Amino acid sequence: MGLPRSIKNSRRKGRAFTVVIALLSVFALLAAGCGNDDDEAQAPEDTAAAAPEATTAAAPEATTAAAPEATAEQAPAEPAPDPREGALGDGSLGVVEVEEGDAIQIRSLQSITGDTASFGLPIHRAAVLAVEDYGQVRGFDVDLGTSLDDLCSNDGGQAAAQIIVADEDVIGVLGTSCSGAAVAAAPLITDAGQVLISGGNTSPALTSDLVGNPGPNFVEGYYRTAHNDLYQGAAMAKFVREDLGFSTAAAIHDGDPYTQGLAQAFVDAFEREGGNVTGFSAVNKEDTDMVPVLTEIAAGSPEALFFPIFQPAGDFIADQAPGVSGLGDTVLLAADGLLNANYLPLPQTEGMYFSGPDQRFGQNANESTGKSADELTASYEERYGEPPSSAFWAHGYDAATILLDAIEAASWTEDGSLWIDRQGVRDYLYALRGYSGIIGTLNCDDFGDCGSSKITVVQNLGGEENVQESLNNVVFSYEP
Amino acid sequence: MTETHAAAAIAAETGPPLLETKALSIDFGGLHALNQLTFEVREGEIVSVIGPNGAGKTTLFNAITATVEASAGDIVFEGRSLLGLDPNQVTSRGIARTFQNVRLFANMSVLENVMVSQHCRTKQHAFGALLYTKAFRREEAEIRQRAEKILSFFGTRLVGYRMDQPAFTLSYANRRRLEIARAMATQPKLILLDEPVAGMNPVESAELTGLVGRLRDEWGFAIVVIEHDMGVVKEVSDRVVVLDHGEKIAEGDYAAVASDPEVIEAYLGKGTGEK
Amino acid sequence: MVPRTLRRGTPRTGVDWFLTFLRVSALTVVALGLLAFIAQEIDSDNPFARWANPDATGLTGEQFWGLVVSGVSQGAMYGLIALGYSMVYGVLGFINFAHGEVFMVGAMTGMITSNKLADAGMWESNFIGSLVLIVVVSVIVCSLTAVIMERVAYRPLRGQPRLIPLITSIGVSFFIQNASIVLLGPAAKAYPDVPDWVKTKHTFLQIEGSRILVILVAAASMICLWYVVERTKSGRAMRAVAEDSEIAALMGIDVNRTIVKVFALGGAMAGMAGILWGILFRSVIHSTGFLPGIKAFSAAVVGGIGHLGGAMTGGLTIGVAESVGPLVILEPLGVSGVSQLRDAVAFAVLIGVLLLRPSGIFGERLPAEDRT
Amino acid sequence: MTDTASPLVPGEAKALLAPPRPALSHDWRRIVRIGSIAALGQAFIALSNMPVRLDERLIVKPVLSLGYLVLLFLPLAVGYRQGHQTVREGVPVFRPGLNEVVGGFSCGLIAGGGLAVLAVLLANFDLREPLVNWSPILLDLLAFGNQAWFAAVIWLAIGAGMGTVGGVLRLLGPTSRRAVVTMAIAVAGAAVLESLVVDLAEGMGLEALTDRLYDRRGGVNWNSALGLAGVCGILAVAGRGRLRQARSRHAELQGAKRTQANAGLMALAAATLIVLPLFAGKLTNELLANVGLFVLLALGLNVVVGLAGILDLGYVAFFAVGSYSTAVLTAATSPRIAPEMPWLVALIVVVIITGLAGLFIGAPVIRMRGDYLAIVTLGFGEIIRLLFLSDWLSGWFGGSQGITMIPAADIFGLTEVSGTDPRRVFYLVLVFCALAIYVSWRLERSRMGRAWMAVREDETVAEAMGINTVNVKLLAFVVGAVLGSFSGAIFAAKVGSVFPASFLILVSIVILVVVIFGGMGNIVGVIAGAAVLIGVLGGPKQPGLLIEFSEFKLLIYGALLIWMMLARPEGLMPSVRRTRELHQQEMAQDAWLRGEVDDDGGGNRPAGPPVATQS
Repeated sequence: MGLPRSIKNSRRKGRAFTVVIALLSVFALLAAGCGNDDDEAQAPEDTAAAAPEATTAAAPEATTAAAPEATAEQAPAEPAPDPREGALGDGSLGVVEVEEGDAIQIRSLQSITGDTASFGLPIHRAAVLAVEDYGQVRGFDVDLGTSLDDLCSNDGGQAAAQIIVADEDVIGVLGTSCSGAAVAAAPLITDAGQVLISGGNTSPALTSDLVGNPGPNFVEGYYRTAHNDLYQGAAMAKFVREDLGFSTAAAIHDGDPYTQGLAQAFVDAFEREGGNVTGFSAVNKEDTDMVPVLTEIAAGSPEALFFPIFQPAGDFIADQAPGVSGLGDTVLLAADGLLNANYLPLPQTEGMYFSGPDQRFGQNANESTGKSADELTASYEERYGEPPSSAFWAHGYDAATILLDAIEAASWTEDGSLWIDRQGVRDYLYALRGYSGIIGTLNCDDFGDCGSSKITVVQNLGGEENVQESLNNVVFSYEP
Repeated sequence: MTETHAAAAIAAETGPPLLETKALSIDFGGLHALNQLTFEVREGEIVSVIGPNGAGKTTLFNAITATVEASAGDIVFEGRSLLGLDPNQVTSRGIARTFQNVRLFANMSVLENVMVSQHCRTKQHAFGALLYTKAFRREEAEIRQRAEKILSFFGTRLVGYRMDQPAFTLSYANRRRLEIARAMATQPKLILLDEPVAGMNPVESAELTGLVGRLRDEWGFAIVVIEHDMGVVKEVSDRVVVLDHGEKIAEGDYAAVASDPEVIEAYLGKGTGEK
Repeated sequence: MVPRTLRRGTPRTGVDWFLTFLRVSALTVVALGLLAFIAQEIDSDNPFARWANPDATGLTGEQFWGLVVSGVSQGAMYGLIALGYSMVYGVLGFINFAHGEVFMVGAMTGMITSNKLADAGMWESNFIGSLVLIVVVSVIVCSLTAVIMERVAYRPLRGQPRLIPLITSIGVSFFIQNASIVLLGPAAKAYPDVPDWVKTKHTFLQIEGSRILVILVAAASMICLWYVVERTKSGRAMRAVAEDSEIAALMGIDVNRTIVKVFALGGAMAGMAGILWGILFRSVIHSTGFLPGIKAFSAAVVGGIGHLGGAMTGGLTIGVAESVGPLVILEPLGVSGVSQLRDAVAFAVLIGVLLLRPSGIFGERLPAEDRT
Repeated sequence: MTDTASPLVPGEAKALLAPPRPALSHDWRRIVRIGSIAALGQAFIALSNMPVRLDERLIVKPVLSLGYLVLLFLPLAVGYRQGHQTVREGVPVFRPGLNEVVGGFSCGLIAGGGLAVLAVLLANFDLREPLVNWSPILLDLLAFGNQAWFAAVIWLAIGAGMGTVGGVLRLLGPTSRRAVVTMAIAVAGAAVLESLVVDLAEGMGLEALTDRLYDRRGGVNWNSALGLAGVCGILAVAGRGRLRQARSRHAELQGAKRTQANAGLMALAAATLIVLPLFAGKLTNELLANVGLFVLLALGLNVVVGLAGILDLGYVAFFAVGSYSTAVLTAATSPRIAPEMPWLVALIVVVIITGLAGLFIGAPVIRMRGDYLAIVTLGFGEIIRLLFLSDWLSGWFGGSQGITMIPAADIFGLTEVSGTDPRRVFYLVLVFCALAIYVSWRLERSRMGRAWMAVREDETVAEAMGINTVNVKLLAFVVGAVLGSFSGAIFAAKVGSVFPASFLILVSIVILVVVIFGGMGNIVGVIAGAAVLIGVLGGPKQPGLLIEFSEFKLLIYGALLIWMMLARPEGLMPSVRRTRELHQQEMAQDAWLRGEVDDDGGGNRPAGPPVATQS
């Protein structure tokens, strides 16, 4: 009696829901299609509408966008002396207004949490110090905002970039720490007219192969103060082959795109130099017992072992290698990932060779802030209670100062507001030559490689007190 | 009772055995839980299995339903061996059981408990459900109808609002009933009831005893009952099998078994109170 | 519930066929790898040694021994951690996911204490004394951590469905790990340098002092634990609670107290393992506990959960397998970069053992209600 | 499942039976205990660097930053909490009075003492060696730029003050309390969700409103905070009870009406979801897309864990297989084979591949016991990641360099979905979520769904009732795998590259947390869980709304998970069935009290009003 009704009910309920779902799916598809069409259709109108406002500088809401034609047409019409005299840029990527009392917005996108924090955090901190040291740009404060995390991954980088580009006032982004994150973040950020300046990316794919071919992930508006991996792999190979005179070598990476790429670059270069690669293997970042991998390497009895990895795995390899039969006399080589004040004092690393960016900062000083390398190191330690745990922190400092210089060069004040030309920022950076930074002289090429391409190999003297001397104890330097 | 009883008994004597265990042995380590047990159940028959604690009654059920593996011997159901089947395959061959300590799907509703037990008699797979096909809807309706029919077998106790209540809210007696309903829902030919009236008061016990008879008469199941309550055994059984230490020590109708000296000895011990 | 015996006989369903196929192929791979390895060892130029991996070079005896020793010492630590998992599982019937973090806390405590001692100069002047001191501190801290964990997170959940405390323990694990990051920083932290006799290989069996120390201490801890569990009153109480906590309570055993003791003991073992870790690897990081924790649980399962000897055996099995397996089985089969796959090998051992023996090497000892 | 929990915890029984306490007697031990726990908590929070880090984020423009808010909250909470014992089951045991205020004051004082002591210690000792945040910056923050003694005094005062406020809050009537709480939450919420609100307001042309509400760079300004609080307070008072009425009216609905109401609600929610992105900017859409991806994953895992009761800790494996197979099939740069299929075609292949992967992983584990299954699936998840990462298979999957340059997903030539336009991604995710919801909803109410439930309840009995548990569980595994692969396929197209690092164990666990947090077995709950956790806190590799919390995300995840399990194990929005499992005892008692449980006479009681047992 109650039975048929309840069956009917349940069936009707099922139907109703099915229909709702079906409708939703169809509607969602349509909306996806139409919504975007609307978007594209509206975009030009928006800019067109915004353009006059922007140039007359009346409406406080109008922050971005000035079509090039518009500026071109109106510029001669203005009789008064052009306030943007000397400012770089043609407005093709839009102009950002910073109202009086507001701050210029830039962002930091580094790997500040998790396992890679020891790499990204110093770069972020250096950027914080740089912004503080730099002070105001044309009388306007600079706001680094909430620091974002690239999580050292493509998806993390993309999501964080999405957050950054949502704020249309942002001029430039300092980051990322990891090349993998830049692959996904750079297109978004540069699309929005912002620039991305990294202190930590080294992957050739992001810039060029150094002989004029852009890498697959190259985008305009991306710069870096870090060097290109290809230099480093070649430098180390040359050092091992020529200076140490070895003919066999092996390499270990830890599954990170960076370390794998560098190890591969080394191996390729070493074979080009006529050496024999006896082993190429990998560990996992969490591994502690390295005896198996070292045994695997030992089977080929290499004269040198290159492991361009990070801590803590690097500690264990250096510690356990001498104990593995067949590796007793093998020379250990590492790269910038381990070239830092946490690793060098470890007793097992004495005598090891490290390739990396030239860290003989010595008398170098940043021309924008006037701060010398020593002062910077001191203020870093004072502020954060530990020495920088990554070789690229100074690159982060210079990346920040060149961004601020670029903003200064591409901006002008008018009616109490500061106007920044996005294209001008890029123009400044692409034209950057002979800038003296903490890391040395910076020259930007057409693909955004700004860092000094000088790679040095240092030998660790050992001991906590000798860290600075070890960094300066250059035994080989390489400049293409 | 006597009329149908007698008729069934005659049928049982003459018909082919529905279930047959042939020299069935089960060892746990060195312990013989069942030893060379041979016994049979015929269609439409109600057989009681009795015996002191640890005699191997529940092990026999577990062996038939493939929850434990036979060490030797054979179990034949409708002429085919059950050895090597999974419990669910045994159930789909047509043997259903209840458990000594009632085991319901406590958080599913009463109705769902019965509906889910028709699983092996239904066919619709995931795609039917996803596409919401006609066949799927028809089958769902059938499942539900059958479930309600089975539940109404127990009078008003399990139907009405209670059908949609979770099984854990049921009283003890009703849980027992639901367990039987669930066994019925698998559409078996043979139902194994493990102490169906344990823990019940005399009124409930009497009622359930009647129910066992009706199960056979109205639904045509053959039934094997494990029971300690001799009153119930006397009431329902066509035949009684007595187990002790995994061996069959007596078989026959209630009167014969009850007076068998070996049975009395098994239950009461040889004077020294040994079990 | 009646024990469900493992069925012998032929596979019946598709899944059974597939499992048989998996078992056979796993054994085949292992056998082929071993054969190729042995062929290599006999003569690395013979065609059979080179059929899969033409570049393979055999191992010297010394290298092989090094692998075994490293596996055993790593495995001994897994075993010590696994004891905690196994005991808690035996008593409460859930995986205390956070137990690996207790181990990390032990290693961290050891790092902090030993660095303070090194600052005070005692580390160099009296190494053994300092070692005893940091072991004591770490064992106390770890037991406390484990007990607080039990009190705060698990006791209120007693009697809930098994999933609930398991998920809670995942939460505890996250919390402790990340508390370590925010309080102590994300970087790897080093132990002070140890005396030479710990670092260098001894002529005796060609083992480093630290590894000898690890194996000896692990064995000693194991014996102590065995004594406590099997021979003392508290141990009997533990076993009783593990068997059936309700009955044990009826017999006048204070179940809560016993469970606290179990956690404390497990924590102590983890603390011990933490120090050994510190001595062996001399570096610790917030994630130190996670993977070893998971592997230790795998070890407990492999050995047969609830079984003390099983935990240690399982630990050694996994430790040796992940150390030796890649080079002895995978490399001769032509897999490149085998060391990268060592965690995979460890988990494969777990899966393989459970495929062949579903209740672990020694069989499991479970609370009465879990034997379903 | 046996229930060992006694219906009444001994303590509770005592509290119920104990005579009411006189108005001014304090349970000092309780106050000290709660206060000291709070003090430790405060010190922990301070040393975790949370206040310093969150100080960047302003709540009320010149006055209050999120960093201080975090520190203020705990004394307030314990001040409120310490009076907890006086109310049982909504019935006050004695009339609250001065007692609460004094108790709150003392509790807060002790809690504040934690920071006071910390400040003094900070000034006098250097523990920076192990504790990295033991820094002058922290002292500066605590002391408001003054000396340490000032910090000690001020934090004692603040603690006591907040504690007193907490105590007073308890004295208020329910209406005014709700008003106060609503006001506080509204202001804090408005400030914390600023970026989202601004983003949405811009889309809807309401910039004028947000310009007024917010200061130009972060934080609600003072006036608007007051205004907002006022409006919300009035709303809370005016709307008192309305919501509950509506809810109970909904619960009372029967049969067809209820179905209609549900369908209406569903349509409303769906319409909102479809329309909202059109007005939202990139930020909101990115968040929505990320939440959607996790909803999709969580729905898949919900089939496995929530419906079939299989605790799969390696669910990320299917996400990985889905992503990687999409990458290999669509990307031109994939190493060995690059068929460059269109995304939709690839999706079909991906579904087949992941289904097979589900079978392959499922078959060996399906017969294992619950916890073994958990650890073995975890192992499988890790093995699969390691294989994708390995140099050995890098010829196929790119190893550590991953696969980049994955093209956008082409949908019937209508539109292309890639990460640069999160709105399209969201719509794509929405379609698949709808599909996943449909699948789990349909299956749950079918023969298979009932079989899953039975297996979850009691596997042995389920098998004895003729259910082939192996096949049924395998099906759940495969359905879960396929749903997970959708997410993977969208992920690959969205991010444009896949690296092994995106598929850590962590992801599995986060998905599990989402399912549990939201309410296992309940679709709406799972969606709510993903929205709250992924949307607000962020996913394993995705920032949420509270980007400031990213460093503390996993810490909060952990704490939240523990708290959730202790306080509300059935999750945010529990499924009826799950609640039953966890609260069988109480529900049975309630039913008994309502006369709905049959006594042992067997249904002789008159039938009570039917209970809503729809699930």
